[in-house]
Amino acid sequence: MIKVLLFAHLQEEVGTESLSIERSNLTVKSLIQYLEKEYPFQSLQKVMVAINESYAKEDDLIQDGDVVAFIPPVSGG
Amino acid sequence: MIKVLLFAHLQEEVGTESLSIERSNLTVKSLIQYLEKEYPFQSLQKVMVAINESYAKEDDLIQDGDVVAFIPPVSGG
Amino acid sequence: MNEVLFEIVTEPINVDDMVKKVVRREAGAVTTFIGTVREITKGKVTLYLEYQAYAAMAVKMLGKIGDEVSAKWPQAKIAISHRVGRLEISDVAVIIAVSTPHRKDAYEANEYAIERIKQIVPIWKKEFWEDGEVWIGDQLEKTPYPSGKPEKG
Amino acid sequence: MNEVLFEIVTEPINVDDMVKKVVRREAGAVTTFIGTVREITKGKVTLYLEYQAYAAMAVKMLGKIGDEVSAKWPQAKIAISHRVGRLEISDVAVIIAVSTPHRKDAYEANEYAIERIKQIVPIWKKEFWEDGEVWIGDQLEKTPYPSGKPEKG
Repeated sequence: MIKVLLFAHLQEEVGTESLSIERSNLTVKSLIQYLEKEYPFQSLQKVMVAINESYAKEDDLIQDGDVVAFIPPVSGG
Repeated sequence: MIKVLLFAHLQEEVGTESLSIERSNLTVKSLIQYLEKEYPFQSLQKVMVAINESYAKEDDLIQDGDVVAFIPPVSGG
Repeated sequence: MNEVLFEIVTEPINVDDMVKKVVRREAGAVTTFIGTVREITKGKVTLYLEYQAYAAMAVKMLGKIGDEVSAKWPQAKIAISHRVGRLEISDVAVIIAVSTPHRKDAYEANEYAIERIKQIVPIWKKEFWEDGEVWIGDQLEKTPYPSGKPEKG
Repeated sequence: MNEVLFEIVTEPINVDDMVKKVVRREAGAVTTFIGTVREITKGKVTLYLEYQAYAAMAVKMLGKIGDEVSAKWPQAKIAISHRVGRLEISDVAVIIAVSTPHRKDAYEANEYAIERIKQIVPIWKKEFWEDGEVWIGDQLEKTPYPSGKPEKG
């Protein structure tokens, strides 16, 4: 199982701050495709992904127990 | 009469913060020459001059009643 | 003395406290950058803002920016605090304080830090207007991805 | 609210007070520069400093720097306070606070102001060491005059 954290407008699109996904050993790219199919995201194409608080690339592998965060373009400062 | 204000090491060289000079209608350059002759300044060559709180050029004329300040290279900030 | 150099906070940030974190006997210059909530952006009147952070990762990324600054300016000391939650006009959202022996470095390192915050720190703001609200993204206006992507952390 | 934007003072300067002088609803960025007394300069240990000012003219020249900043950055608001008298290591000698709508200008205007202070504001510091004392001059090390002269005020 992996935990998915959502922020900013992504929270509002799906109506929750986090999701529990009953999958593992899949790439970031595969997870994005899965989530876009299963949940009402407008788009995850401009969204960065972090695995366990570090930015990840689309072919990085997500393991069981990982915390995956979807990070829209940031606007702090 | 003109009043001459001294700062930093110039005060210490002459032992006073100000001088009253019984002259007027002379240029900045002439005043410098006069002071270098009459007082124990090491040198007034790198010193800027202000007349009534504005920087002056060496051929500016000093009038009776003016306040002339000798301003060594500054080191604030 | 508060030794936490990189923080996400919910309470107001005090400039003096931030300066105290970086003042040192060997430093002669401190620069601070204070980001405040601006009322008007591109002609639109903002009523207030809400900042949201992925706090754990944001602190980690602020620390990474600190490491980058130390690598580029070895004599610099830097502290960054970013506030989250609801902020009113003119409230302080972020303070960056940098001390260095000489002033040029203090300006450069400080400006480097704010640019990097806007690239890699997972914090988002939502602007509230009279007629609506919106999450602001991609402030640097580098589109499309991946060219505008944050550097990998 | 203290509306005196340019001051020579004998008491400690508070950073928060300086920031408050320039924060405005239309500004989103404030930079401050804080010059502190550094212990070591060119390998020599400073015990303490004394700053002396030609106060009336110094205030006038700070105002002139303010005018120059307004001419170059019309949307900037700037405040400068310089302390005089005896200062210990890490004491604050000068604070420059600048607010602007956007951050780049706040850094540039601030750095411009400190450079100009070191050129035209009649303030001098005397460094006290274990083995002596000396008035410091010509920090910019532009010699000889007249090329290193301050611009005419």
